[in-house]
Amino acid sequence: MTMLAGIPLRTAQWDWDYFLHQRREVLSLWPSGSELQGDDAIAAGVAYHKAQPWWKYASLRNKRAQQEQRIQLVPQVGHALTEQTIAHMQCSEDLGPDRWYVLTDTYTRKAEYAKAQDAVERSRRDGFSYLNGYPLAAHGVSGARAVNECTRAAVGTDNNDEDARLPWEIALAAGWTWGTIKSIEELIQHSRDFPVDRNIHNQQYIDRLAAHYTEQGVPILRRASANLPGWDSLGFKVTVSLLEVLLSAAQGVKFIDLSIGIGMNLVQDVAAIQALRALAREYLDKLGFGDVEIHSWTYFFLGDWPLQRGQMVGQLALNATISALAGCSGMYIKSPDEATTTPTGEGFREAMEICGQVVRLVAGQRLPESPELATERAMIECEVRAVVAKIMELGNGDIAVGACRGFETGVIDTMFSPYRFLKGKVKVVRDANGALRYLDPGLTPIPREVAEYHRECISRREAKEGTQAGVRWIVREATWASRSLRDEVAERSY
Amino acid sequence: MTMLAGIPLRTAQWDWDYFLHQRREVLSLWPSGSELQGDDAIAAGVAYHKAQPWWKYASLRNKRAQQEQRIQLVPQVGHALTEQTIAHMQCSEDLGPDRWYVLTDTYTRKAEYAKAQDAVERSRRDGFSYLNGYPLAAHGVSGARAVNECTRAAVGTDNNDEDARLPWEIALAAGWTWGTIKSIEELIQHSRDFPVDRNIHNQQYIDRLAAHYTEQGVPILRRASANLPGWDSLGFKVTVSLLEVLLSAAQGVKFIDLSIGIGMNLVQDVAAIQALRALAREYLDKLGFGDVEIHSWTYFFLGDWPLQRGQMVGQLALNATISALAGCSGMYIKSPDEATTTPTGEGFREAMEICGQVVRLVAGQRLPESPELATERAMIECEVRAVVAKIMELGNGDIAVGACRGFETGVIDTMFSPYRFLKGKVKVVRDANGALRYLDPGLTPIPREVAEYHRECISRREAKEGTQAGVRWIVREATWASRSLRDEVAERSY
Amino acid sequence: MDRSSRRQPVVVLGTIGHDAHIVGSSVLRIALEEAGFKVVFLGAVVPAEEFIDAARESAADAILVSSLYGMARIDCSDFGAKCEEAGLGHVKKYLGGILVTDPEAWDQTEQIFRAQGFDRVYPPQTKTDVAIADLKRDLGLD
Amino acid sequence: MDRSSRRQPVVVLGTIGHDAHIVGSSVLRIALEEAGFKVVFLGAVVPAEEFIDAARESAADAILVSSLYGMARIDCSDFGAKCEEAGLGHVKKYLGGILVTDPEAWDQTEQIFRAQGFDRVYPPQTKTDVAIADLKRDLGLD
Ligand code: B12
Ligand code: B12
Repeated sequence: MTMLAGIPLRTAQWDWDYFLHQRREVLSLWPSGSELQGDDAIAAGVAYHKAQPWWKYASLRNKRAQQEQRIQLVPQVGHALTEQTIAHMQCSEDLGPDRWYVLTDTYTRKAEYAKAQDAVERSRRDGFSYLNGYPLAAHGVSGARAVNECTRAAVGTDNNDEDARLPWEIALAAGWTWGTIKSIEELIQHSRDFPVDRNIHNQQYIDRLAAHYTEQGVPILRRASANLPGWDSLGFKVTVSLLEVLLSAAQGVKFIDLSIGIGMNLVQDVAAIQALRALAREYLDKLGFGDVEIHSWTYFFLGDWPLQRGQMVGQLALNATISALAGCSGMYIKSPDEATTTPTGEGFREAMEICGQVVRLVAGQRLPESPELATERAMIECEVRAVVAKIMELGNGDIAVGACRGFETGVIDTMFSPYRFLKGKVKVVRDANGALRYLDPGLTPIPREVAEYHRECISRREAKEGTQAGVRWIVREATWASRSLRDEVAERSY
Repeated sequence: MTMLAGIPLRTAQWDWDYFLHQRREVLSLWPSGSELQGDDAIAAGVAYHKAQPWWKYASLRNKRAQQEQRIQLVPQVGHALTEQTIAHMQCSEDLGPDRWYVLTDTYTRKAEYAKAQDAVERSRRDGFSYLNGYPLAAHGVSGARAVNECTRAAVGTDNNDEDARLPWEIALAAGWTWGTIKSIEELIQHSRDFPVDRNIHNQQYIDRLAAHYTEQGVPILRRASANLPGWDSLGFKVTVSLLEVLLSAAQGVKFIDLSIGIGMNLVQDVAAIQALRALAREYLDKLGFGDVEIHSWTYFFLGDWPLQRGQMVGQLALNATISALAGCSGMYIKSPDEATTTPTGEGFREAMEICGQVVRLVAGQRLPESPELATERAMIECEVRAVVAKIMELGNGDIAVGACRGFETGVIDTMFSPYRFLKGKVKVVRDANGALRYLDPGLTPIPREVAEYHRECISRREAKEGTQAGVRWIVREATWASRSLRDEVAERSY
Repeated sequence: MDRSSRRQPVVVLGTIGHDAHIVGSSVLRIALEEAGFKVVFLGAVVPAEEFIDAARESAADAILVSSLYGMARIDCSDFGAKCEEAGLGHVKKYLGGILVTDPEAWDQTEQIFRAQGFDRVYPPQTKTDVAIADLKRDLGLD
Repeated sequence: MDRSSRRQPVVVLGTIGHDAHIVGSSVLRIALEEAGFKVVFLGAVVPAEEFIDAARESAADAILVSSLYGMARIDCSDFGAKCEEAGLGHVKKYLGGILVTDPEAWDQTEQIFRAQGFDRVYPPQTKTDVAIADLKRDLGLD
């Protein structure tokens, strides 16, 4: 495969006819799509939606939670069978999750529907889930409606990777009201060699679809996530999320959640969340999308989680505390099973209690403004403005085109990615306070003052530890959070 | 009983002869004391101490942890039998607790040694612990040495209430290296009608004993705690801890831990810890105790803990996070059993993992200085200075005498106390951010600006909730933290 | 006997033994008063005998004992028998707080204290409503 | 054959199937190289066939497969048989990562993957030292 498939991209709302043309093809990818052929199917979907109460809508829950100053919690689910998935969800229903985050399985994410179907049958036979998510296309609208109707929460999906167009058609037709749409993040995280332009094009399709429902009066919410791995720089995450926001707004999406995977340094995480919010608002307004409603969300640390249950739940609660102190609208939580198995319903029930308690106690508390926070935020803003400007420049003002060129030129880059077309020149380490810093920004256009600031922070740790930053640090930090306390004590000299 | 027993008090180091005179009486309170009669016994205790490695000393661990920027964790234990107590401690030994906090049982705390002995025998017979702590006097030096020798941690005791003189003699002779000494706090928390002057006098005995060991080269550490209930005002806690510090320094104690029971509002807790530290240093220096070494510690919330295990561990981790962000030297942790039973060894093992993980991840992070933090700290300092000045005035410059008069006049006062001689006119409620505020400062000499600030914060919550502050709030807040999430969701209208 | 002429029911309340935990009983006191009971509040650190004397003096309908600090087994031993002796056999006796020390099944804990003479024994964090509803039922007040 | 004349041991390493988790294998790669192995690193999202081809081409002594995303049961089915077919029966085959999906006893998980032809199967978060020590033992390098 090559990095570009040669698809002509443009960051502007698709013609409805162009969309419909693509749609016929998408719906024929798998039998469950065929039922949705024709404009009528969309109308039927819209009608189903309109019969739903307000609290099935993530967008409306956002507003309400803000009024109530309540922080929302979102557990996750996804097993091969609809029954398994529903059983998992029932475990937490009385704890009132605001949304259910239904992850699709990897086959579905790669549009390998036959394999997913196969695994569903094997799972049914063996009474076991052979899939790491819920195969939306395999179960079709009827399965997805059953999932939707088993809960008072707003049901949504995360199912990109490469092609999530069909699963989104099914989800929306089934009354699901929100989902994560990604392209840039997905390549960096999940792909080996899928073309960038094709991925962005697929994303535009979904955004256009969501916008169409919204135009019909159904307030579909799109989550613009940058839950990139926990070892990535916060500035990079903000850049990625911001690009997703702008691509999405261009397709007519009106309700967007900003979402940052936290790094577990309180000040830096809060700074990133604040910076993303300010930048998103500023760029949206500047580009004529003043009517887009945005909310700040977090995603729990996407790095190594410890095996020991006590350590695990401690880390969970810390993630909830940081998210709450950042004043976010809500958070995507993890379960105590994170490091050992596919999360269970019981695990998420416990996680709902853990995070629910933290959020309740921290309600109303915020990390106060301070010079440290202001510096951190300014550094992130400075970095993101520079990178986004470069991308705009590379695309002659078009973000989608610029993003493709960004991949080519190393302007978009990070470490630990399976994506072969990424330069992989960036190196990130933690400083003495646990904040993430560029040891090497590679070819990314990080402004000099930012690079120097990061370098200084790293030097302080070097001085403190008497070692030099390098690959050793990176390797050690890959298992920093998951390190067993017992081992650590055993190494103490007393 | 009356509030004063008529014991002549003076805040100055006791003559050694005066001490020895009291000592004969103390050691005859129970057979296990008789072995310690005579100066030789102290010398033998000192000799045992000197054979111990540095890490058995809480005072030296404080220094080392500070160098290593490691935050110390202290689990608790206390069952009727020595074997039960040791078995509990073994559960966490590989997780390297820095200290073991050995709580004595209530009979021992009230010097009712015969009853404690009786319960020990019943416990032995039934294989059950009939006591809520470890009966130090019943088990004597040999039992206490067995407890000391089963761990690498520094073993210490918390055993006041009314009279802890004998248990302290036993603990120090057995090589325990630290403990909590309290008088003012204890009356407010644990007594119905024990005379204030007698309690302070008993405290002075223990401080004098600890100072004597220290003079012999054994660096005994005294914890000056204000782990008053979680509903108390932070300013009040700082006042109480500060008074204990000064009483103790006067007896010649050289290593003092400041300890604040946190209220779970991040900014206010950090402010209290910082204020206490600054004030303790200032008053110690001013009064000629510049050589006293102090460290800041926290004690987990002493209010209601939830029954649900998930909520429970979330609250645990939050307490650890706040303590770590305050930059304390260490913390007294609670276990997931807190709300249901006497804590188990397994429970504390889990708590060590939970809090250990939080502390490890937060290491190096601090709540940055900010105007909010500065205001909160200034308010607490202002309050404490005013109250301490008033106490000094009441005592004609003598703290011990002033404290007695403080109880009489309502200068020392709080709500929810079993102590009959307290005025009980103070009312404390939480504001909209969960910070603790005086709704009514009673007769305490809270400066007007502090009272007004608190009142303003309360008004903001009144406005937000559309209710008026009063007894209803206090009642609701008594079970605020322990409220079940499930119940809360059930009350939601969606 | 109609409602209006019925005298106000009287309840003796406090925390037993050397137990200093006063928050729970203070909360309970307020709830009972709001529910129309006359409460003889003894506070905390109250010997068993003081409960009995107070109940006798006030002709109480019920004695509500709180215990949190883990020594209820000792503090409450023979509470029922002592009441009986004092002629208070007919008075309802409730016990609540945190009665479990070593982890054990609730049934077992409950049985131990029922054997000590309590009519009702409550698990940790029982809501005040529950106790009040029970009281009304047991005293035939509804 | 003395140590010095022995050729450098070769290991093929990567993350199998559609699995994108590359951090674990990257860490393992560095550790293996530091321990003196020649590593043919395939990265992540690597089909089973690619492991086999690479092992054949490099005359590898061992194949180290990483899988974290929960679909190892499918991705690794018949891995041993496929190797056998390709004439790689003698090559050591290790599997690690996060192989459990539904909670189950580790013995059971291990058995399932041993039946798929792996010589060693590792539980989550196995330290790189452990795998290297096993490799040295299995390849007779010590
Ligand atoms: C606050 C507190 C304290 C404060 C008490 C302040 C005060 N003066 O009241 C201080 C710090 C002084 C303290 C001291 C001690 N405490 Co304390 N304390 C607690 C804590 C954290 C909360 C208790 C509380 O006030 N809850 C809020 C109130 C509103 O709830 P409640 O009392 O349960 O009451 C509710 C219901 O249970 C019900 N209820 C209560 N009684 C009754 C009675 C009847 C008849 C009915 C119907 C209902 C009812 O009504 C309320 C309505 O919601 C608990 C642990 C927890 N639960 O979280 C430990 C706890 C009770 N303490 C404990 C212990 C051991 C002690 C000490 C010995 C020292 C120590 N280890 O800390 C001393 C004992 C002092 C003494 N002589 O009594 C243990 C008891 C262990 C056990 N039962 O096996 C506990 C459980 C903590 C633990 N797990 O170690 N403590
Ligand atoms: C980081 C992460 C991600 C990142 C990956 C970034 C990247 N490109 O590498 C992102 C966010 C992209 C991601 C995506 C997904 N993830 Co993920 N992810 C994780 C996480 C949090 C950490 C993994 C990690 O890197 N650990 C650090 C490294 C150093 O440790 P390690 O890989 O375990 O390796 C060590 C040892 O195991 C050993 N080892 C590893 N392999 C081998 C092989 C051999 C032979 C030997 C000897 C040793 C060995 O060596 C290392 C030395 O310490 C884990 C949960 C956890 N463990 O905390 C989930 C987890 C692996 N992810 C999971 C899932 C399901 C997914 C997704 C499907 C979506 C989702 N639900 O989040 C996608 C799948 C994408 C895809 N196509 O593969 C599940 C898998 C469930 C299961 N096994 O049943 C996990 C367990 C989380 C969970 N409980 O839900 N994930």
